[in-house]
Amino acid sequence: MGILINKDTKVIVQGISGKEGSLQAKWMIEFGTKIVGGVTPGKGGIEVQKVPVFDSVREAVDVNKPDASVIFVPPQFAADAIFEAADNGIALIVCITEGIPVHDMMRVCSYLKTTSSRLLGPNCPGITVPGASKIGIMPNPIHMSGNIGVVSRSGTLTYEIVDLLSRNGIGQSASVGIGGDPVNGTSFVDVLQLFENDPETHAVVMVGEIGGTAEEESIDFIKGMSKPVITYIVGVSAPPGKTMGHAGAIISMGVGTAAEKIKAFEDAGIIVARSPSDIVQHIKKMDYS
Amino acid sequence: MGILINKDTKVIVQGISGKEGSLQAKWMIEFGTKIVGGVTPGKGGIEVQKVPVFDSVREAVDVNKPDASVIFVPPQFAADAIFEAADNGIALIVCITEGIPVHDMMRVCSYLKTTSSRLLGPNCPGITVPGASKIGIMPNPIHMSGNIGVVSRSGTLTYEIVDLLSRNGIGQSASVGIGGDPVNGTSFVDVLQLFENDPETHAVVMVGEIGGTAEEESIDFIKGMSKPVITYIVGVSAPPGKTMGHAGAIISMGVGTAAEKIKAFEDAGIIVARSPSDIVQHIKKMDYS
Amino acid sequence: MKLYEYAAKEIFLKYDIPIPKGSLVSDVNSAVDTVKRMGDVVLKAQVLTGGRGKAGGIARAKDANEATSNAQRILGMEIKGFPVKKLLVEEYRQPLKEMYLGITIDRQAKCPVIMVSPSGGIDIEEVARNSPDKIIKMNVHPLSGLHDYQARTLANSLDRAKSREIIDIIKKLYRIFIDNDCQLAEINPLAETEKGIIALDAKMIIDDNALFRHDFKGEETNSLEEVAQKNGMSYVGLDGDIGCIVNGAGLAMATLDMVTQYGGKPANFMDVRAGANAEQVKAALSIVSSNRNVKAIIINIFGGLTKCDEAARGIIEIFPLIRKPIIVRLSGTNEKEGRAMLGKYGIHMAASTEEAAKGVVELGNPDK
Amino acid sequence: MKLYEYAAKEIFLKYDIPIPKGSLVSDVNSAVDTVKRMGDVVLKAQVLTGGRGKAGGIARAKDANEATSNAQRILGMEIKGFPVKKLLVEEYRQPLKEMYLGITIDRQAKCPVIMVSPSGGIDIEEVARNSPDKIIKMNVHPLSGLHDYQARTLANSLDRAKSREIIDIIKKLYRIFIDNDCQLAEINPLAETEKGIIALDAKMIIDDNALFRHDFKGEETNSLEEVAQKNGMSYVGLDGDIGCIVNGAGLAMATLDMVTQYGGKPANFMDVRAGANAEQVKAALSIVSSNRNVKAIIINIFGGLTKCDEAARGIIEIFPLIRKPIIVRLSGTNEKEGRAMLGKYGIHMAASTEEAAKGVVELGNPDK
Repeated sequence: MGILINKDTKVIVQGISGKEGSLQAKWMIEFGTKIVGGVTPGKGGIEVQKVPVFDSVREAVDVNKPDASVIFVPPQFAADAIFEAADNGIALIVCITEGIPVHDMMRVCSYLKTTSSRLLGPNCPGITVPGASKIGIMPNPIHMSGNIGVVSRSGTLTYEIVDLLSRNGIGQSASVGIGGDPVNGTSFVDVLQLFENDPETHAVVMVGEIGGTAEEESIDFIKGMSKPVITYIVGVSAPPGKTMGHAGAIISMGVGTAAEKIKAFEDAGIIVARSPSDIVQHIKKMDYS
Repeated sequence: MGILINKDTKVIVQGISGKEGSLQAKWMIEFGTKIVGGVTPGKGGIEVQKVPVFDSVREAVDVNKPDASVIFVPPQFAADAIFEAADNGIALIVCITEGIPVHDMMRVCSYLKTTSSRLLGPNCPGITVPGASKIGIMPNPIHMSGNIGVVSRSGTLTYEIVDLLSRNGIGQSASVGIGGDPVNGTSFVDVLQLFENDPETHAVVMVGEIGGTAEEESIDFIKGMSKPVITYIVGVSAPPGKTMGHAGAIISMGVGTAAEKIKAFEDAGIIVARSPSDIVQHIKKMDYS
Repeated sequence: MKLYEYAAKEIFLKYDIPIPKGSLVSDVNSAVDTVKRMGDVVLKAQVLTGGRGKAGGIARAKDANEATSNAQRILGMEIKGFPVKKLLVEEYRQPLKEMYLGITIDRQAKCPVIMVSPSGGIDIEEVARNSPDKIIKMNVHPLSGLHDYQARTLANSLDRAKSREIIDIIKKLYRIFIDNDCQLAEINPLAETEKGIIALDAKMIIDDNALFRHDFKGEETNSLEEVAQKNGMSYVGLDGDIGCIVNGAGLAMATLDMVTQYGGKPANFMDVRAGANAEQVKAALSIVSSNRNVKAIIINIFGGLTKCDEAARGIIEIFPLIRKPIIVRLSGTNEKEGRAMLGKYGIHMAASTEEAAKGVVELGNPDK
Repeated sequence: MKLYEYAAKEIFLKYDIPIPKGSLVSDVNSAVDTVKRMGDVVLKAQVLTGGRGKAGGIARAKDANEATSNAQRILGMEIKGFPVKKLLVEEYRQPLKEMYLGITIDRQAKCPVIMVSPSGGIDIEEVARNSPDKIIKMNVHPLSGLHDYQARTLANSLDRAKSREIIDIIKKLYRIFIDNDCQLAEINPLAETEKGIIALDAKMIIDDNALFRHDFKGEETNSLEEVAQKNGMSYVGLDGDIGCIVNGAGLAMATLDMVTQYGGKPANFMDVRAGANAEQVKAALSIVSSNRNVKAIIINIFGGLTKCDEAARGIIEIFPLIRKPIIVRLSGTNEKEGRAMLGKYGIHMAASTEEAAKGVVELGNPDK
């Protein structure tokens, strides 16, 4: 059931003693996630949200053998937190932190190839498998168990779409935010591959943005998939050459505009929805929910 | 027949226009090695030993699709030559160069893990498979085809032993010098593994030195091998704590003395010869030639 | 953060990349004095946009007369909306050949990529479009760094005879790229002159996320973009009349798209980021409404870390001062509380992004 | 190349690692002057060997009298064969706690390894032997470098209360290790004092193979080791009477082992390296024979790149000057030519390493 995580996945929170880390730990626990500990250097020995806090990932691993870690540490220290998690054998690292320098992320991604860890993010809302576990910051109430896989580069737009699906009675097998940064760990193709292999997933909603070529790179893979994929691309009204907040939304050399992405998908015969409600219509039409 | 290379292995020589590169290319060609080209930046277009010289490995690869490269460039440039070979997909890189900074080699070895290239050396005499191919600098006349695998950290001592074997009618399946530097590419265990899997090899002679723990690390592997291994360790008369020319021969913290290595082998039930002629006696006794 | 040419060249100087002698001036008299001292020079408008050459922002001056007229002209210019406040006065160096050298980030390969072309100069983008084979690209391993053979191969593809000088410049530019957390470090043209290879122009863009570990000083312009940034939000001005305030860049873009679909024209992009509090929502409303073109404002919050009641509090506090119609959509964390608060003040509300988008377009065009 | 403590501390200073104030002197008067100026000090013999503390090479001096007697004593000492020519005079800093911090190369893991122990000081090797759990080791990825969390973890294991200061020192020592191509960079003791954490001692060994890219100046001693190194060969003096000249370190060790097996005692290890020419063989013979203890010399050449006739030519040219019995074994490239040349001069020859080893022992003990 679901991808990457399940109800037994043991999770530690790096940066648990911070305001956001602590609050999100609470919400994850309320969702049903098995938070087994937290890490904040210098705070080892205290408890936050009734779970023990350690000085280092090594100590948390020794005590709790976690499967995953979710990172809320400030951007200056986030790359190091990822290194620490990877060096200690954490299989799934979900990095929520926004604003990590892109040079740090290039080094991190290159380094992770030499380890067995998978990174989701950074600058991402994480992953939710309804009814099982949530590692990240998606609002608890919006999810509903079902058979649609959702993968997105955005944060709140993902909530919007997941919420809309649930309100329309369309449940999700998993919702995954890969993050909006220019250089990140897990790609659309990686997640599509997981959904393709997941028997619980019957169809996939993929939400893209202008900038980069992450969407285009997935086209060949989608064409080979046995499951239908409905795409939705935002940024149609963005003027070329303007930076749109997300570092990931820089348009350069005429590549990566919404129009070009949409054309590339449609040329490949992939469904492109025009709005969130249009996504719902497509799913209802196909009866894949 | 043999390991790592065979008569069809296509080889380029990095640093072919230098004095040593040129002379050794000649000797390799005389041995029967398929030298298909050479690389010396700035000398592209000329011929050396009747093979074409290129400015870069990329050009040599485009023209000749070599399987291996042998490196004779000076130590300041050797690490870069290895990077260039690896980045261009050369499967076997044999680095003869002596005197490469150890920090360079740490970086090189770490980098090579992210590629599919194997490095033999540096500071090594290379590999010879009698009757097939030679990549390196072992003297041509000393080899004789047969069923003994030879692996050694030394240069001239390897020649001495191979020569002695041949003079005694004991042929070799392959002779491999892994090099005497503290940080190098291919280990004793790597070569032992290859010999174990090679049907032409009936027994192995392993020649070690004081310094480091390369010999000790092979003990567990040797105990699991189906083929007999005869070891020989030099440096018995070396005083502790003295540097013996080879950076690889530094004794530190009372680890790696010849006495300790010999004891470790003998405790594990592995044959330790006391001299080159003793190696010959052991092989004759076992009748594994 | 984009650096001015003169600022980038100061860094080049520190790394010993050859550049023309030059002097930064901000008035005509200083420009003339410099020309008297240096002789044959080029006056270059210092603006944070490309295409200044084609716009007439670069001129040669051989004597005081030419310096006076050209400096006067250029210092009065506005290039793509950027007024020219400073001139870089540089000794004129005749380029025998114009090449291109640039380093940026290959997002797909997740590493720096070095690009060179023997055909540099102002038409490099055209070269990239029409003769892509004339652009040579080389990816650099983020941990291992630039390998010498890569610099050599790139240099040889530009000019074998000058490869030593070019290798040196490539290595130094790569160091600049790494040391300064660049998104872009570019020399165009990289020129061959009689006295050697030289960087005639210099462009650097620094990763804003990495500014905390550097010491670059941006010029204050007090633009709405900057005010937003100081408040931890991101704002981009557009040329429509619908003000937009959204939490999250993706949802913001989706909102703008829907406003456009319903026939409206967004006046801006604004992402108040996750976790925005009442103060930030207030600041966002103040920034967006200060654009005189704005006729109506859409506020679209999907509460996650951002709490809807917090957002509502911010709206209520500043609402009386705005004097422009506002429509608000609140969803997610503390949605009910937030909606109840706004309800008391009679603020327009929408149940979904689409309804809000449709609503704001109607509010902005009351006559239709 | 080993650096003297004072040279290593100069580097520490450049990297801002806290060290005691100090001054280098080479005579008693300067030592006394320094004590007058600085007050309570420690006089430390500057020698390139360990164990000087136990040998009495370190002494405290609180006044001119103590300075005079101690400086006089230490400057006259010889520690493990190294005469003391210089003293480092340092302000005395009372250590409240002595810790250990060292960085070296883990040959098996092929990476730098940082080692720390809360129990530092002169008995660290004993600690390593008897309480290995008191030594914490951390491997560093050669391409990624030291991660912050690693420095933090190591520092916490030494002293949580002082971890900020220690993290800083660990990071700086790692930079020193990398920037200077160190085989070893060590602080023992790393001391806690009332005024903070401080490096009381400093040890650095530089990789000889990397000296080409650094600017370290070794002191000239004109030892046989150095003369050999300048000729591209490596020589290590031993305390026997059989001079040994071999090409290749492995074969050289094997030759020494066999000389020992036949009852001889090698006077030296000498590797003339691959590709040695006549001049180098001449130089090697001159170096080895200049040791007065040498009674007989074995020359063992297995020609690969080294040509036997080249070696023979070198031997013939210097042979008349040596006046000590020599036995030569030539094998490999141009073996016949070489043997024929030597044959004309009546030089002893052997067919194998073992025969040569046996022969040289007999030549060195003619009376037996």
